[in-house]
Amino acid sequence: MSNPTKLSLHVPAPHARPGDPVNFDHLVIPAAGELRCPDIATPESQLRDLPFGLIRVLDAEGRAVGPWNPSLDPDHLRRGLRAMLLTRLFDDRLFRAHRQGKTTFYMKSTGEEAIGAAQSLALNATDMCFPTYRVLSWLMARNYPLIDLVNQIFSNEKDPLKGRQLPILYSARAYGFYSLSGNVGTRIGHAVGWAMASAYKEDDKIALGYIGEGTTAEGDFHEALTFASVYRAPVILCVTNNQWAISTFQGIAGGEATTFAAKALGFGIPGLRVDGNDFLAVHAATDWAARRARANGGATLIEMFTYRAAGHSTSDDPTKYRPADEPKSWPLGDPIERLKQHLILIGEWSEQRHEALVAELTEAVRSAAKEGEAIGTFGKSRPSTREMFEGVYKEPDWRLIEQRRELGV
Amino acid sequence: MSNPTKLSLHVPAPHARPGDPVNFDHLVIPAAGELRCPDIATPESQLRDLPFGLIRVLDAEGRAVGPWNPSLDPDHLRRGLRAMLLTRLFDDRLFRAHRQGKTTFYMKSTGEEAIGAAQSLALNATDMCFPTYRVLSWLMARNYPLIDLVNQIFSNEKDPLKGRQLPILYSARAYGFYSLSGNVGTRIGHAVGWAMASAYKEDDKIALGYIGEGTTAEGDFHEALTFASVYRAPVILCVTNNQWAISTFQGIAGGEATTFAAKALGFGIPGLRVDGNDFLAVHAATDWAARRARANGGATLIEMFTYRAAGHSTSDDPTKYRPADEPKSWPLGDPIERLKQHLILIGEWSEQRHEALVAELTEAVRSAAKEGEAIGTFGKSRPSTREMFEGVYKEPDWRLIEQRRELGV
Amino acid sequence: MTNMTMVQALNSALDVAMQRDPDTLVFGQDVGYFGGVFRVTDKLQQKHGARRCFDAPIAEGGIVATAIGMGAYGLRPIVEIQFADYILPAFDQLVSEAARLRYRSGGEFWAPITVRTPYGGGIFGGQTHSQSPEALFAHISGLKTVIPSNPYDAKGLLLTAIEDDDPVIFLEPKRLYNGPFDGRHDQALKTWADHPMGEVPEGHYTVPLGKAATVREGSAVTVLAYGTMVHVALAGIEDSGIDAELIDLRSIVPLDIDSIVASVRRTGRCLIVHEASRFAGFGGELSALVQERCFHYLRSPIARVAGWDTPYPHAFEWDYFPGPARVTAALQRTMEA
Amino acid sequence: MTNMTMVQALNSALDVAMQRDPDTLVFGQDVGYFGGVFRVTDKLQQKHGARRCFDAPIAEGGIVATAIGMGAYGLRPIVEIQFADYILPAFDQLVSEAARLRYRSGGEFWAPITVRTPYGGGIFGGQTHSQSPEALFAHISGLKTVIPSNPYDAKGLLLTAIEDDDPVIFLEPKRLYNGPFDGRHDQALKTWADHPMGEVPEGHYTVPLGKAATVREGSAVTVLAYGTMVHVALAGIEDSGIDAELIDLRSIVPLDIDSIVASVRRTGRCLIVHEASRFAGFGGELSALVQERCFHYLRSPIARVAGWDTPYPHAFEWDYFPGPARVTAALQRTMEA
Ligand SMILES: Cc1ncc(C[n+]2csc(CCOP(=O)(O)OP(=O)(O)O)c2C)c(N)n1
Ligand SMILES: Cc1ncc(C[n+]2csc(CCOP(=O)(O)OP(=O)(O)O)c2C)c(N)n1
Ligand SMILES: [Mg+2]
Ligand SMILES: [Mg+2]
Repeated sequence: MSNPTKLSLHVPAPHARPGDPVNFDHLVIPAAGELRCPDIATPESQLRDLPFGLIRVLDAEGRAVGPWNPSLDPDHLRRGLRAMLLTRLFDDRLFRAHRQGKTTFYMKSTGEEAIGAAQSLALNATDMCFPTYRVLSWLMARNYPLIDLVNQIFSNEKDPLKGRQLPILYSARAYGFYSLSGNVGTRIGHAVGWAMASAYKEDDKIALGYIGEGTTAEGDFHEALTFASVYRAPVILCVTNNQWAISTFQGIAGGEATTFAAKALGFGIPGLRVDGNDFLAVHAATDWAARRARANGGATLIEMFTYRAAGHSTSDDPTKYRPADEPKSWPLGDPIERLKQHLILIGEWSEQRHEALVAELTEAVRSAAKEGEAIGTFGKSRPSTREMFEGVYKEPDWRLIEQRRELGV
Repeated sequence: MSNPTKLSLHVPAPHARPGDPVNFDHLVIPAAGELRCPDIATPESQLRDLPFGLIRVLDAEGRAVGPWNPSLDPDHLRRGLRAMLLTRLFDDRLFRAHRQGKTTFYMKSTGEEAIGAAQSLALNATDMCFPTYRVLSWLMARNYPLIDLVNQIFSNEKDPLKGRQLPILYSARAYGFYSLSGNVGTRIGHAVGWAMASAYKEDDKIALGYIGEGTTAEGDFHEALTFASVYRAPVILCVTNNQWAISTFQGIAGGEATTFAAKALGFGIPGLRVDGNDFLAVHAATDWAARRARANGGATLIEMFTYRAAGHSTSDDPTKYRPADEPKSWPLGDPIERLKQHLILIGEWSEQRHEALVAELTEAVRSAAKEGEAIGTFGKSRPSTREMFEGVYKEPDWRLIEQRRELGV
Repeated sequence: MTNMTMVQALNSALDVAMQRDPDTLVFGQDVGYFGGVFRVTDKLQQKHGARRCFDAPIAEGGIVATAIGMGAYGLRPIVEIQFADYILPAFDQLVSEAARLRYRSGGEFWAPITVRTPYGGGIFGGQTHSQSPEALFAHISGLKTVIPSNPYDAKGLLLTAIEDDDPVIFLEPKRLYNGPFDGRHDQALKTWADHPMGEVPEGHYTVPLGKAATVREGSAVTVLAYGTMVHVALAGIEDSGIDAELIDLRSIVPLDIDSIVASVRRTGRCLIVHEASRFAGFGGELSALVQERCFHYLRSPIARVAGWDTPYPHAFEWDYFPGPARVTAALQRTMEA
Repeated sequence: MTNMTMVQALNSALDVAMQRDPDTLVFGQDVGYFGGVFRVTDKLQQKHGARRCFDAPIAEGGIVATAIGMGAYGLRPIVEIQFADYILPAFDQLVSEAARLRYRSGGEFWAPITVRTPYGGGIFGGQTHSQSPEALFAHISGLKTVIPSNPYDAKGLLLTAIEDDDPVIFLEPKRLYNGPFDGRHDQALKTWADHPMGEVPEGHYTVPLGKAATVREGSAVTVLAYGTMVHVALAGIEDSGIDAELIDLRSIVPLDIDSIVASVRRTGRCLIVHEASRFAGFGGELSALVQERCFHYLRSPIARVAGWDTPYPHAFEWDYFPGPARVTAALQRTMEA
């Protein structure tokens, strides 16, 4: 067993770095409508090709084609478009607010708005999503008050999280949006537990857990999949593969070797791979998994194939590690443009109506921002310092009471 | 999206509990020689059927059949038989020693001896295995001195681990056997790191990491697979699926939903499923994965499909949770009997030679046990109490020096 | 009242909780059909069904994560970690999630979970079946940590922990499961049958968190202990002939600071006893608190008896384990100083 | 000698180590092409190649496990955990494996790894970019824990840590990366250019572990601090006008007990300052040690200034962060008592 070739350490590298021409040639993008849509009752053993395909409904012309076409009514689609646009405009405004020193931190979901929006509309009001920091559009689709977002981002007196949490790490129970935290990956197992609880109570609610493709490397993801598979939890586990984890490309998370949807194969649950910039495809795949879960068919893993068009956060400059024009070259386009094109094509939308909507939402964002600024931007206004000592436990013990006294608040 | 069926929580249960008739009907056991043996250079995308097959070489009559037949020379096979027998006899004797109060703890690998033995002989002296507590046969195949095992088990004055470690949690660097610990799963990532180091140094050594099927549920397993896949580490990751994790059947680890070999599919590495009670099949699969790794083909995951014939440990009584006659009903038989049958069939072994070997090894174990007892069984003899304070760091700091003084040793 | 071992008392607490509240459920490794490697969940699956008491995968982080999600939904999960040595894979879930959820969500979500786990030495369990991790949890704001020393408290404290709306780490001294143990390892095993705290009501009752118990009243020195060390300290006190007051903390978070301070101010001396390694152990915090609050009352240095700063060594169990002799010697030094 | 920020000094230490020893390599999240979110590994990949400095998956446990395996093979891996808040997923690997390997294997295997991670507050990082976990590591026998307070020490201590054959947790006070910070957050930012400890040799040198530095000599009271708090404590001392002696511990395991005891016996008073939550924090151990060894020299209670027992609250940064005013007030109380 002597060794002909010397061993060498393989370190994956992306196809293009700053200065290189953008290169997406390696991406295999099947045509819209190509992939089959099996019945939700199909056993996993007959679904093992799906993780290697790509569920796409909208073609290049904006036509909705193929077996996954959810044939949604136009109002529903317009709600989705509105949620995506609102997210985009809100992100741009609050990102600028950070540059103006009005908040300490911000993260955009630019380019990924279809995911949260379509899933929010595909699921029930009583279902619960366990978000990452990049699914603001879930809340937008459910009309979460903009002012509450702004107040949280400014950590001002009206901050619903009482100044305790970093900007954008929202919690909105009434909107089916679980508490965010700075740690990535640690809540994916909560989604599974929540879903198991719903099954335990013979309820009809299901859970949706999000995780970034980079974070799928965490053991939490594996343990969540294991519990979801073993106890057939009514949960949808969603990998948002936006190609990047800060400066690290998806190959370092395993994307060079196979798809993220293929992780489902190790747990005997269906794995769907979806064009995440295609509102209709995201909606259809989510609805398929939701119906399967509600029918006691258990968990589904969905890879949302998308692209992080903006920087990771306000602390990041993506031109340092990827070509500046990579975002606009993403072969699967922009989710807002694509849904808009479709609606216009089917005669349910127009450039004029679009401009009007942009104007309306821009104003809505502006006035929410202004209202928040009037209450106070970061540091200008904040909740009572007592809030620092509340909520550590249901009731504070002597340590917190003494310390609050020592601080004199 | 209203819910027709009420949700309900699924809790997997084994096919038979004490009092029930043994039931292995659900096991699909392909015939020996059936599964194809692809070239080691085959890309993973063309190997995705393998995790659902079963690599078997020895048929019911003891013939070696099919493309995986390693055609090993008889001396090699006899070495394997010897290592397995020695393991079996040593286990029986030292298990009894525990009943006699000569040690605090013991664990047998009865029924699983083929795995460590065949892999130890298939790999190079300079390769490193990262064992579980159930691969004693690895050391037996490399002629690790029995007396050192006995002394460690008795924690006596001559214990190579200086009384610091629980019985059977050996460490034997010179024999390619990494330090064991009571925690399960925590060393599988060390195997990957060790293999990456070998590749980093352009060395030719590879690593073998073991993990029980129950322990595959730990995040450590997923993280190890991720690193192994991303950096194409020259490592073989081996899941010993012996059907049980203490009282818990493999369904609770995900075995109800798919195979353990299928976990490889989520990482784009080959997944082989092997009859773990078939010495030839284990040897062949290990050799295949080793050659692939040494050729910079990266990691392979192997599921060793076997059965834990004994209790989990001296603290366990398996008749409390599974039918008492389940072990002897295991459809894939006993690894020692099967290799013996093969050797006799090919005219390289006989009942007489077998009896003589049993007698020789029984005596070897007896005299090693006696020698260890002469040095001292647990509590009767032990290393200097100073050893308690040594090896915490390379050099003790003032705390350990003061504490040793306080204890007066 | 019947006589129960600590295992039976804990089992009874789980059974009572499951009878009273359909939203309680129990899961962990080997806790289902088999009833747990220490038998604490014995027969719960038979009585309450596999839906309410089941085996979990070997994934401590996943067990706790799942429990947190169930808690967020509205259940009261009780999970078992087979040995406290194996709780570390769940440490991030306990610290970053269970402990923080209520605070960071502005009170929208919380984790009313109970994490039971056998801890401590004295059973020749070696490095990974003997450790005492309480100091790691005590440092984490948002967690409560409870450690009973007898069957009566074990049942009452566990019921309180289960009904508590905050996450509780419930450390069970495994050496006390089947009988009191005072560290005199060369003597015949004792049983709970002969111990007053082995008398346990069959039904529901609670013992509050944050209230210490005075096990022995005394005037010369205050001894602070919890878990197995309560019995060891008592033996050490007896051997010393010193009129020590022995306080069983029962929970270290919340801590009964008032009882501690009142006693030390009375005695003017203090000895802290724990099994965990000494350095940065919980004894450090206790010593600091006592010193800060009783400085002018102290007549001699606050002393600590604890495990050595080494891993838990298999063959040296009784050299590592802080037994009565070390307590006696420390008491004498404390009185002389 | 050139002037370096702490980031540059750490980067220089890594570069020097990689030049001197081909068996050293660096990996962690975003440390490769990008050079780390705090730029500590800047240009190392360009200089030494992707083989020796590369990005790692988002799996802290896997990063440490892989490093341990490499260490067992014979390399000296240096890994970065992006924030100390995210080291907990690796806690089990650090405690159950890295810290125990040498001991349990009878010296056959060991883990000569260095785990670098930015810790501490003062940057409005909120709950999960601000924590100080040193007490959790200090309790673990087998681990060493180092915390520099300036560029010169940072480079010398990091080189010592890398060359050390035991696992070292290297906590980098992120608030000091680009300039000293004394807690006076309303004042202009300072740079290392104006600080004597910003003068750093370009080449190889080491600063030993277990040797504290006396930052300020004084006779009235001994102040113990490390990391960012060294600068805060100094500011608090200046404001107080009290002639305090300030000791920078530099490493908490091994701990320079002799310097601590000698100073407190001279001053008769002691104040301990750390950023981490107070309860069961490392200050508890320091207080206990000083009390045990200096009891008869103490003229007032040993005091602690520390973070409150809450999660790290975003909007209340300067109410939580123990600033100079709290140090001054504590010093005054200590002198009056
Ligand atoms: C446990 C943990 N480790 C590391 C980090 C630092 N971190 C924050 S975001 C991020 C990248 C996450 O990438 P991905 O999962 O792909 O999500 P994306 O940002 O692309 O949506 C990292 C490494 C963290 N927050 N938590
Ligand atoms: C981290 C950790 N969790 C739990 C345990 C307790 N434990 C010891 S062995 C075992 C079962 C392991 O089963 P498996 O992985 O199938 O290995 P086998 O014993 O069957 O060879 C368990 C749960 C442990 N040792 N370590
Ligand atoms: Mg990403
Ligand atoms: Mg098993």
